[in-house]
Formats: sequence, C-alpha cells, structure tokens
Amino acid sequence: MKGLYAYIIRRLILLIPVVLGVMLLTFILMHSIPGNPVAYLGGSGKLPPDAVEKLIKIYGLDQPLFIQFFLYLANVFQGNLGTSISVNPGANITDLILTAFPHTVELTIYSSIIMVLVGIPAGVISAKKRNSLTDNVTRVGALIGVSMPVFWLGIMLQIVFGVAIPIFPLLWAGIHEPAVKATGIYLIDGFLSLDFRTIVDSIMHYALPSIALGALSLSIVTRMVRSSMLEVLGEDYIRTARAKGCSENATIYRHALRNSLLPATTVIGLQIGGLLGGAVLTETVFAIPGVGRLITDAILKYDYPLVMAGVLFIAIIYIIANLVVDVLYAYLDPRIRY
Amino acid sequence: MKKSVKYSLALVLMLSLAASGIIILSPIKAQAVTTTLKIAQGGDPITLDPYDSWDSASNDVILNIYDQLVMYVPSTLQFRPGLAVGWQILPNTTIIFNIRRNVTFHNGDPMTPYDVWWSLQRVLPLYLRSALFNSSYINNATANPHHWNWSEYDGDRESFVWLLFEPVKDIRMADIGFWGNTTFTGENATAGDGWDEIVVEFSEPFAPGLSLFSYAATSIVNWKVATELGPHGMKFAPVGAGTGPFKFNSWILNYKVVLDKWENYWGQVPHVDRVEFQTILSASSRTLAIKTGMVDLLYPESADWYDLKSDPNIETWQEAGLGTRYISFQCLQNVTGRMFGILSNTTVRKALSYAINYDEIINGELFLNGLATRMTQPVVPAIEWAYNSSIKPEDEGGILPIYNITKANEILDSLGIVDVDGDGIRDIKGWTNSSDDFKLIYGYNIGNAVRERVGTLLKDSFAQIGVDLEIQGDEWSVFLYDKIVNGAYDIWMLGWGPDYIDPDTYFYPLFHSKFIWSTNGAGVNISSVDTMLEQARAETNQTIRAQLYKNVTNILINEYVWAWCYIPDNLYAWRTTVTGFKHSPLDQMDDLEYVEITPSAGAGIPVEVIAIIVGVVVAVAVIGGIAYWRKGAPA
Amino acid sequence: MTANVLLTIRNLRTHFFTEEGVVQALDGVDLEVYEKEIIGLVGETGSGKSVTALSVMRLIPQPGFIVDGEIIFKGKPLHLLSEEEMRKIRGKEITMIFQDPMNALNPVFTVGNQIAETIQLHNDVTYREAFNQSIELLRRLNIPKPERIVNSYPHELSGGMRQRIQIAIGLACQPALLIADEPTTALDATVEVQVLELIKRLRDEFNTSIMLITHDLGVIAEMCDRVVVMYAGNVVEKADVKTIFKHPLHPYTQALLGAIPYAERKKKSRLTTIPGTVPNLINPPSGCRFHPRCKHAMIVCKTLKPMLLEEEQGHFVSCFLYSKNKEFAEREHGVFEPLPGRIVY
Amino acid sequence: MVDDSYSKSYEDAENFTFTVDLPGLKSGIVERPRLQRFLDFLSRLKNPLTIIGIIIVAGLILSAVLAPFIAPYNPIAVDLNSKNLPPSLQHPFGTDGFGRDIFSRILYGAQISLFVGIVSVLGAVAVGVPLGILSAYKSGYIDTVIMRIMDIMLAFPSIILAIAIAMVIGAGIHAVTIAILVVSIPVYARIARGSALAVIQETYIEAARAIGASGLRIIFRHILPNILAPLLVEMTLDIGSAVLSLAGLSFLGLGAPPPYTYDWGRMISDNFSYQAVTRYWWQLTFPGLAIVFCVLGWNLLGDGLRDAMDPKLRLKLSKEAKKLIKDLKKKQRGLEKSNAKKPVRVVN
Repeated sequence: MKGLYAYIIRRLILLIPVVLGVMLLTFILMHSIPGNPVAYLGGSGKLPPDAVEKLIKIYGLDQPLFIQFFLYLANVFQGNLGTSISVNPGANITDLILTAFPHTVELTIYSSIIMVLVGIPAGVISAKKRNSLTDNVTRVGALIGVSMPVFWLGIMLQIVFGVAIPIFPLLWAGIHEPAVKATGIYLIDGFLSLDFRTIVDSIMHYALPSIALGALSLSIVTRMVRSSMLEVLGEDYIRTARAKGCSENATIYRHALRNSLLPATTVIGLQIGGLLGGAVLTETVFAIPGVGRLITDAILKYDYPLVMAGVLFIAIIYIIANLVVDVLYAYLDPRIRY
Repeated sequence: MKKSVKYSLALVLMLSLAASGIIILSPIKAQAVTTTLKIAQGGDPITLDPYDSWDSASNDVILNIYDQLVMYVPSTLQFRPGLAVGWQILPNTTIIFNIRRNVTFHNGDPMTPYDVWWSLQRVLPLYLRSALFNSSYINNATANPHHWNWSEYDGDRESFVWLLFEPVKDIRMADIGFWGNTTFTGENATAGDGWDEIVVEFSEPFAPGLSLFSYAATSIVNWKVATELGPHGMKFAPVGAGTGPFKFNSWILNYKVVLDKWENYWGQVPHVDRVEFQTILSASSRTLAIKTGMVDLLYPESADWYDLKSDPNIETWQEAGLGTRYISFQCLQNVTGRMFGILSNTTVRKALSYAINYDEIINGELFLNGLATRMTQPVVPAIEWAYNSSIKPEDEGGILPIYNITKANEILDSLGIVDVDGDGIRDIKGWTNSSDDFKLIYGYNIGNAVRERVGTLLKDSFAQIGVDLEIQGDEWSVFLYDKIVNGAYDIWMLGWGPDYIDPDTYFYPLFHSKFIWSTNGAGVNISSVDTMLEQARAETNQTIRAQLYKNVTNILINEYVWAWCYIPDNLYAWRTTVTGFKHSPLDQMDDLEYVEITPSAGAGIPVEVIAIIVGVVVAVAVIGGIAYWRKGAPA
Repeated sequence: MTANVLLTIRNLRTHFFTEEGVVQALDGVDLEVYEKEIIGLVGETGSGKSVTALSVMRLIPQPGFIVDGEIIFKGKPLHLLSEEEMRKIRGKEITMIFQDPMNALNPVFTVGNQIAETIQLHNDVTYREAFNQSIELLRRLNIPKPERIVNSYPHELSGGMRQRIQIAIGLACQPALLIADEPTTALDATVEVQVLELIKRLRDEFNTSIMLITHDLGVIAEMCDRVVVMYAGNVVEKADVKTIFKHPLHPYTQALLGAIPYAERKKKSRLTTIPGTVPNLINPPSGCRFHPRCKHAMIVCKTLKPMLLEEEQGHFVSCFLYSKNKEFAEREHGVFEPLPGRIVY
Repeated sequence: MVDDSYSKSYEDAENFTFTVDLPGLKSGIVERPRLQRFLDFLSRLKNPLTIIGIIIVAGLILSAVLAPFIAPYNPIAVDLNSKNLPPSLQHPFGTDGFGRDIFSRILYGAQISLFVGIVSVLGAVAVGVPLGILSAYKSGYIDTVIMRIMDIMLAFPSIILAIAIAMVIGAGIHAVTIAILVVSIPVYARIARGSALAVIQETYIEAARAIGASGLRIIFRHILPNILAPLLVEMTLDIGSAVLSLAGLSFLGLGAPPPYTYDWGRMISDNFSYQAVTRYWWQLTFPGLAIVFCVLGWNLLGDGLRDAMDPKLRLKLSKEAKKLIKDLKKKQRGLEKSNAKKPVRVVN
C-alpha cells in the first residue's frame, strides 16, 4: 500500500509538465485566433476607444507573450477562465462550465456503465465461443459500432425509439428535477432525496443518449477484451489450470478473465476520453445542457474564450481520468512494482 | 449453483419489494403543488438588465420582470398606462408622465420617481448622460452617491437603443425648477409628495416619441438594488429589481430562467405560480418538446408549423408581423478597392431582382413554408396610413419584380453585359477596373439557416443568368459590424424590426444617407429622400407624413435599392392546457399574467413498471457479481 | 516385470487440422506405464512427446484431436470419458508439470492460492484448510519458509522455486501419475539437479509413477527405469534404460546415443514462425518415417511401415532390420538392398 | 499516459491462435523467394471480410474519381420541382429540400471524405514518422522533448483538440484537414519510434554502423522498410477514423462551407430537422450509411492487411475434420453410456 501511495505521488509529479503543456497549447491556440483579441474580449457591439484601452490593460494584452502566459496560468489556477463573449456575454466561464458539467458527468457515467457491463461480457463470450455464430455476430457488430458516427446513431435512435416506437423521451428537456441538488447529477440526487421519480426520469432521459454515446467505446472495449482474452487463453497458466482440473468456466472466469482485464483497464481509461469527446456531439443531438453542448454552442457563436476554456477543462478531466486508471492498473496487477 | 439461484430469487424479491416500497413512499404520487408555465426559447437570454437588452430571448423575460411607463393593450398596438398613469404631450417637444403611486418593487421597496428617472437616463447616449449627472441640480456626491461611477457601472457600454434616444434633450423630475436652489434629496423622494412627474424634453419635434417609453430597454428598475448588485448582478440575477408581474427566481445558465408570481403586482395578478423560460437550442427539439408536452408555449418553427397546427393538443396563432426581410444590394460606387460599383447601376440591380425566387423563399418548406407575405415596400401593411396598397408584384398586375430568369437575361443583354469568353459567366470589362467575370459576393451570418439557404438558391438562379455568386458566411458581429458596413459584400439578406410603431422607423435609419456606414448598409444616398424623411419626422399632420413616405417609397422602388423579399408572420403555438394567452403583434411574450394553465397528467410509461424493471436489473447485476465472486476467487 | 500396469496407450493417433493441412502429430503410439516407475519419453524436439502427454491429459488444444487409439488408465478408458469425469481425474489422478515455470503459474494469484485451489477442487475442504494444507505440502517438499512463499506472487520467485511450486501443485492430491514435460530445460544446471532429486524422492514418498519427458539423455540415464524413444510421432524403440544404453537397436536411437549434433537441445519451435511452409508432418515420409535420414534405409522402408515388435525380452523396436519386420519385409518383396547411401548426419 | 495499445492488441484478436509444439517442423524450413512470399500475402487477404473491405474501398475511390461521369445529377443544382422526393428509380436515395439528388451528392461527397482522409493521414505520416525515427535514432533530450510534446497532444480527446484547431484556422475543408492531420501526428510518431527502437537494437544496424554507414542511409535502408508494415495498417485504419472525425466536425458546422455542402456529415446536419426525423428519413439515413460503409470499408481493409502482415496459423477446420469431430463426439457420448456398465478391463 505504502508503495502505491508513493507511486500515485510520483505519477502526480510526472503529470505537472503535461498539464502545463496542455495549458500552453491552449494558450497558443487562443492567441493564434485571427483578429484582434479585444474584438471578442469586448463582446459584440462597438467599444469606445478608451474602453478598448482599458480592456487591453485589464487583459494585459500589451505585455510580452510569456508574461501573458503567466497571467493566463495564474487566472486558470485561480479557477478564472475568463468571460464568455457571445453565449452568455459577460458570464464567468467557470460558472458556465461548472453548471453544465454534472450533466456531462451523468451522461458519461451511464455510457461507461453500458460500456463495461456490456462490452466486457460480450468480449469474454465471443472469445469463449470462438468462431461460433455468436462470435462472428459480436465481431461484425463491434466492427460496425466502431465505424458509426455518434451523432448519426443518436438521430437514428431518435427516429426509431422516439418517433416510430415512442418508448424513450426524445430529448433531455422535461426531466424531473430532484428536490435536493447536492451533486447536480440527477441520478445521485434522486437517491439522496429518495425521489424515485427523479431516478427513473434520469434513467429514461439518458437511455438513448448514453446508448448512442456508449456504442463506439462499447465496440472498442468488446474487441479489446476479446483479443486479450484469446491471448490469455493461449498462455501456459491456463493449461496449468486445466491440468489442475478446473472446470471450463472456472478456467475462463477465474484464471483468464482477471489477466485479460488488465490491458482492458487501460483501454477503458482511454475510452473515457472518447466519451468526453463524443459527448460534444451527443449532447448536441439530444439537447443536453452539458459541457459538450456548451462548446458546440460556443463554436456556432464564435465564443473563442468559451471554446478554449471548454477544451482545456475536458483535457484536464481526461488527464485525471487516465491517472486514476493507471493507478488502478498498478493496483490490480501484482507484477507492477510501484 | 443451486445456492446462487436461491440467492438470486431472494434478492430479486427483496429488491422489487424495496422498489415498490420506495414507490409507495416516494413523493411522486403527489401532483406538482405549483402550476408552472414552461416556455421554450431558441437561445439563452443575453442579459436580464433591461438597458442593454436587444435580443428577443432577453426581451421576453425582461418584459415579464419589469414594467415600462407606457405599455400595450394586450394583443393590440394601442398604448395603455403602465407605470405612468397618464401623460400629456405638450406641443410635440415635451412629454410629461405622471408616475403611478403605491407601486412596490419585488423586494418591497416603493417605486419612486427617482427610480424612473434613473432607469430612463441609462438608455440615453453617453454625452447626454454625463450632462444629466453633472448638471447643476445633482452635483453633490452625498446626494447622488453614484454620480461619479456611472460609467464603470455600465462598463462603458451604451445601451443598444441609444441611437433612438438621440432626439431626447433632457429627462428630469418635475418641479425641478424651484427645487433647484435647495439641497437635492431625490433618491429619498417617494411618489405622491409632488415628485411624481417625469418630464422628457426632445431637442426637435419627434412624432413617435411616446413609443420610446414602451421598450423593454426603458423598463423601470430599482436603482438601489441596481447599484448594489452592480452590472454583473443585474445581468444575471436581478433579484427585486423590477415591478413586473413576475419576480426573478433563478437563472441556470444555458438551461432555464425561472420567474415566480409576484403577489403584490399593481395590475392583474398572475394566475400561474411560476414561469420557466427553457433554452432549447435545436429547432427540432423545440418542436418535439411542445408536441410531447414538455413545454407549453413557444415561437414555432415555420418548417414544423403544419405539424403543430394539425396537432389536437396544440393551438396556434398566425398573423402578419411588423418585421421585414429584404435582400440588399451594395449600391455605392467603388467602395474601398473592391471591384464592384456595377451594382451602383440601377438597371443591373433591376435585372438581379428579377433573378430572385421570391415565391420559393416565401412558400418553400426550407424557407418560410408559406408563413409570410410578399414585402412590397419599406413599411408593413399593419401601418395602414403610410402603406401604399397599390404596389403589387407583377403577377398580381403590379410593378414589383418577380422571379423571371428570361427577363433578367434580357435586361442584362440589353445592357451589353454578355459572356465574351464563353465560360458561361457574363463579362463586365469596361464596367469595372478589376475582374472580367460578373462575380458577386453574397454574405450571410453563420447559424441563420434561412439566409444560408437563400444563398444556395441565389447561387443557382444567378448561375442561370450568367452571374457567378460566391457565398460567404461570417459570425454575426463580424457580419454586421465589419463586413456589411465596410461593403465587403455585394448582396446580403437582412431583417428589420420596428423600433416603434411608426413608419419613421422603417425609413429613417435605413435610407437616410447619414446612416450609410451603419444601418443604411445598402448605401442609399439620394438627397431628395433625405430631405423628405427629415420633413416627415418633424411633421405631425398624419396625411402629410403619409404622402411624404409614399413618395419616398416610390423613389426607392424605382431605384431597386433592395429586393423586397417578405414579411414574416408572427407565429405562436401553445398547448391546449394553456388558456388566456395574449399573442402580441410585436412578436413578444409579455402579458403572461393573463395566462392560466391546467396541470395535465404526465405521459409515458408508469413509474411503477420502470421501478420494477430497474429493481430486477439491479438485482441481476448484483447476483451476477456475487456469482462471479463465488465461482471466481476463493481468495 | 510383474508390476501391474497403470496406464496403457494403444495405437494413439492425434492429428492437428490446420488450414495448411492435417498434421499427423502422433500416428500409432503404443506404450504403457507401470506403477511406481519413472518412464522417460525421449526424442528430438517435437517428436510428439508433449503431444502424447497432452493426449493423456485430454488437453490437446484446438485444432488437435485424438483421431484413433485408446488410453486406458486404471482400467478407465480416458479417451471415452466425458469432460466432467476427465476433470475429476486431472489434477487428482494424473497431473502434469510444464516446461516453462515463468508462464506456468498464474501471475495474478498468490502461490498459496493456486495450490489451495487444486486441493479445494478435488477434496471437500474450506479454502482456509486448503491453504494450510498447501503450506504443509510445501514443508514436505522441504521448501524454506513456506509461510512466506505461499503469500508471494510467482513473479517474486526464482525459476527453480516456481518449478518446485508447480511440482507442489502437481502433487497436491497425491496423484497416481505425474507427467513432467521437460521440467528442467528452462533451469540452470545446479537447480536442475535439485529439482530432479526432488522428483526422484517424491516417487518413493508419494509412490506416484512419473512420466518424464525430456530430450536430455543424461537426465534419462540417471532418472528413468524405462525409456521410450519417439521419432516423428512414432515410438521407434522402448526398453529399460540399461538395454537402451547398452545396445540400442533402432538406427535413430543409435544416432541419438552417438550424440549427433543435429539432435542438439533446441528450444520449442513454434509452427507459427514458419510462414506458409509445408511442415513435413503434413505429408510425412511414406513407410518408416525415419527412412530419409536413415543410413540403413532400404526400399521397403519407403513403402512399408514397420511394426513395434518385441525383439528381446521387454525390448521393443520398430525397424525392418530386425525380427518379424525383417522376415516380413523379405517375404513381401525379396529385394533387400540399401538405398544409394546418403549422408544425413 | 495514452498509447494505442488497444489498436495494437486487437491486431491479435482477429488472427489469434494458440501455438502448439508440433514435431519436426524445423527440418521443414525452406527460404521462400520474395515473389512466393508476396503471393502468400495475397492469398492471406482472401478472407471474406477483407474482400468486402477491399470492395467497399474500391467502390469509394471509383465513385470519388468517376463522380462527375456516373452521378446522374449535378450535386448542387437546385430543382424545385422535385423537393423531398422519397427514394425512387429516378432518385435512388431520394432528394433533399432543394430537390438535389442525394445519391449524386453522396457520390460527390466521397471526394471530400477521401480527400480529407487520405491527405490528413499522409500529412500526419509525413510529419510524425520522421519525428518518431529521429527521436528513436537520436535518443537523449531530443527524444524526450519530442515525446513530451506528443504526450501533451495526446492528452486531449482527439475530436476536442481537432475542434479547437479547426476553430482557430476557421471553418472549411482545409481547416478540418489540418486539424485532423495535426491530431493524428502523435500516433505515427509513437509507432515509428517504437518500431525504430526495436530495429535499432538489431545487430545488423550495429554492423551497418560499424562499416560506417551514414545515419540517413541506415534510416532509409534499414529502419524504414522495417516499420512499413505497422505504419501501413495504422494508416488504413486511420483514414477511417479521419472520415469519422470529419463527419463529426462538419456536423458541428466546422466543415465545408456552401456550396460544397455535399459533405456527408454536413448533409446530415443540414437536413437534421423535425421534418426529416418524422418524414424525410432518407435525408438523414443515407448520408449516415455512406459514412458507416466508408469507415467500415477502411477498417475491414486495415484489419485484413494486419492479418496478412503478420500471419499466424489460423484455426480453420477442414470438412473432414468437422465431420470427424462430430462423430467422435457422437461415439464418445454413446460409449460413455455403455462404458458405465462395461466391466473394468485389466491390461497387463
């Protein structure tokens, strides 16, 4: 355990340059936006010249670049990501993102649940019944899943399960809000306030989006688990297990699964990034007021600061997720010495 | 194995019992205690601070939080007393408002004339405001603690409507004259002690003056609250700042604005307890939202209009609107080095206006879907006295151009603009200095589907008359504040909404040569038009004004400065559960206090069923875990 | 020999159906294992030793199948048993130790866990008991500090220790037959000796009979009672260890004993490493499979397949140079002359 | 922290087999001539899925090249008399709100997809591979710097970074292409570096160094050929994902500006309306299907190539084997019953 903590701390330290780099990249992007930054810092409408002066002072645009970068860093570390210019002019971007984030989190949670609960068993089964009909169906399905655009799947789901066979609500609007708003994640709040209607509503409203979003990662995880499962099944210790007289199931679920899940962990971690990226599209299709839709809206309205802040935010979240996964991996695999 | 089966059965039972227990106990059985009116909006409000609101989303919210001095009789264009119980218009340079008494703000403060004065001065041009603040009678800081920081307050930003208030010379509280020599205690004054009059003076005779005070921008705010909250607070959470029928509850950015009923409203106390303005960006989502009853009221998409109309649960309202949509030509010569100048030729403009498919734009499903009428002149029919009903499109026996490719071709040929090099595009050598091909740039603002599609349409039909069209999309502010005013486009589509119900607003800002680099983007520069417009502005005799405007109209039509496109209808759609909705001709949603709503049972699968399903799913998952654990690791 | 037979293999044919063709890994293997003996299977790498062992365990991986022949263990026909019954036998009656101690143990479970698992699989005990038993077992194999060992993961142990652990797993249920597939190839010499010592001692302690698969004649010489020499999926000669080393009959055996360089120790060769080539067992040499490399090769060797016949008491050989085969060959076609001699080794 | 481990490891998924120690194979080795090996390679492409992939990709390329000749209609010509027509013989995929033939538009759309996919991938290779080889060949701080930068780029979810870049460059095909290109550079850098490192260890590189071959020569003569195979596979797969990213970006409105609106993703977002969802399903379905097939094709081809590149003995039961297994099983079942009562047979 002690070693584990040391490992975590080491990873955290290793993370610092990456995070700084990410910020630098965002900063550079921010500054290579065509046109005079004041034009968007000031918001729409014309500004009197003295106001422009003031803004340039405020944002330190007269400073040399690297000083500006440090200003930027300082702001970000104080949780100040600047102000939106056209989505909610003048609004603090941090507020915007933080209000939107829980919905993205909820969506991502549902999708990852689907990804794990369906992907892993599917992979295991199709590896177990290799070259059987099940296996082939799974493989082709996974292939198609890998090649499907998220937003298109979303639309198709809307057409089928919203219009043709109206089972699920078509969009997010109208979801029942929990009495207690502790986390902003409705499922959890629903449980906290024992409001069953909220729980159910949350599940129903997130069903289609999370399926649409999860499909891609689901397929990738399935393929991954299948392959690593097959790989493991070829290992010697599986033969040993059989030679011990383990039943087929015991061999697969006790000996093979654990080993084959180790590499899968990494992939699942990577997929969280995929989910965050896909959320941008899914939330747009299903009108979920999450970070993704915020970014889309910002793109349509050319709200550069908001887009960049959103990108930075998601990147940071992604980094953290990966860190967690790595630590988990290190924890699960006894061979890794931390 | 058997064991785990037993376990699972037990678990399923337990869980489903638990589920049903939760159902019985959970508050879902109880219906919503409050009646809520849900309104879908296409975008989040920009601000809830009246003075710089300009988009319709903000206006709709603001109109329900705040009141104005002058308001409209519901679903008409007649004025009715608002926060001003009455007004006298002294020989057309001065208006005196009598402020309503015993009006309280949402935080309980009584509304004072000073609030009115303070709120009105905010929309004035900067120079005027500084003049007001530094004027003799408000000069000591203790009396006016914030006179020194008014500019920080508004972030140096003028109100979006300041232009309209240029003719205003002075706004003051009555009896200032003989109070001037005593110490001023304006902000302590309460209505009824002789301070209940507001005097507005115009520098020049200004006929439509009264309507200026019906804007959302001129809403009366509680100056104390306003100064406490500061610009940010006023923008996002104006708690207790207004006197309107609803008081601000909460605004979840990019999600919804919630307003609560204000019991002590001076007028009709609202029937609904709560109003939610939900932001639903995508049009199709909005349509689905109202069809599924997730929202009760919205401005419907013209594309989905007929679906909503045919829906038994939905009522709709459609009437000719007050706004106009036109395709403008860049009429100026040799602007900033660009090739054109060819469009400064009236005949060319005429030819082009024959190559625009008005019918498709008005009736096409991708465009207005038949929910608009052909625009024939700058002013809309709703203003009968200035409207010249004799002007009709050609197919109705009038003179206005209609879609007629052959005619367009003939005109261009007659001008001698022909395709020399045989590349299918006419050549204009000799007309301009730069390029040979007759090539034009069409500009639209990204995100406006109709304008983009019009571009596609134009490209196609212009190709048929041998004109090459380049479609160029830009972000709204760039489109408006950079490209158009700098003449970066040859052709573009724009709309115009009336600032006040008077022909002046349809002519003066758009065709007077003094607005050429701003609102008069077409660059109309005709001296006779200028003079007539100024006359009409100053004139009070309606018949004379009407005549002047009709003359101007004729000139403009024969000059083909615009291609007169269409007048969109005002569309409203609401669930049948909503009664008493007053549709405003101004295409806005004020007067929500009259709306009543009967709560309807929520549709969809009964919660209990889902509860069971969920219970079972969870159970299976848990058992799966247990089974794996048992079979898997003995460790 | 009067000791009664533990395991009998008759005419065992195991084929692998690859997309390249049918690999006749075993064709007609005959051998028997007596109780409490150590029998050595010797032959150059991949002469079918491991496949024989796996066939006995019924663990032949796809696409391999026992096509023909019978395997009778304690009177039970293993080749006919259902998976269930077979599982009861694996690990309890017959156990197997594999060559590579690196991968033979599951990396994510502690050693104790894995031994205990075996015990738990075949006896009705709780995990705790099984665990303690496994500690006991390790102590019996006098492995130092068993309490620490059981709680360590395979990757924390040395190769020799891992191999011992494997043996422990193998012996967890006092099996009647322990198949050791090249148990010492991966170990260095000193450890090799210790492990062999251990195995030898166990034979007396647990009185199991041991099938020792190796290509190391030295090991055979010091460990085994009887030797079975295999070549290309056939048993070419079998006898007790002295006879073999005294006067080997089959040319291949002679070649082996002559320490011919091409029989040097090779690591496992994996079929997958030879792209698209035709392995010679897909269409093996006709007649006696050894004839292309045999210096006494005769025409008959090319056409006919010799039978495994008893030349002397307990000394079986399959070659046309001897006994019935010889007569038979002469009777069949009188011709009896060597092929034009070719140097193979 | 991020790597393409999964893409590497369902390499094995498709063609994984156990490996058995089979007798006497060593003596079977013969050095095959290059042509023979190439033929084997081709023969290994003969698996149904791969063939489907090849067909799809070929179809794509054809339709992109021949679009002007085979497309029945002009993709941007407005025909107001045939608006929103359902699929029919004249319009196989129906028409959109402008009466434009969706089939023709999809054919032309292939041009955009192919262009963006191929150009972006080639560009990424052109930038990434040299970087990777460089950092492998000149280890030390150069290596560190390059790889850190790659890490930083990989720290963004790719679509997000692409959005940011496209935003900065400004909407349009070129912007999207560059965005996707930049985003996929790190992948190639990593692959190149990995394989190059592996190769550099080899003795023949030492030898080459020893005889004083120049660095460039070593790279071109020895390293490049060796990392070609994994690169080819990755590229093929990446074209697919590039098409996906393109679709996503243009769905967000960052794609091709009008009149090039026949880009598939953009067709979907343009037609995505309540009307389309409820009535004009073909306007949404067919462009999407086009995307799916395109990506699927590239993926299949990529997988097939990978299988062919590193062949392993694939399990394929011949007819006889299947039959044999069946009756073996039958026999066994029958005999299990019988041998229950069969007297124990003593052999001595």
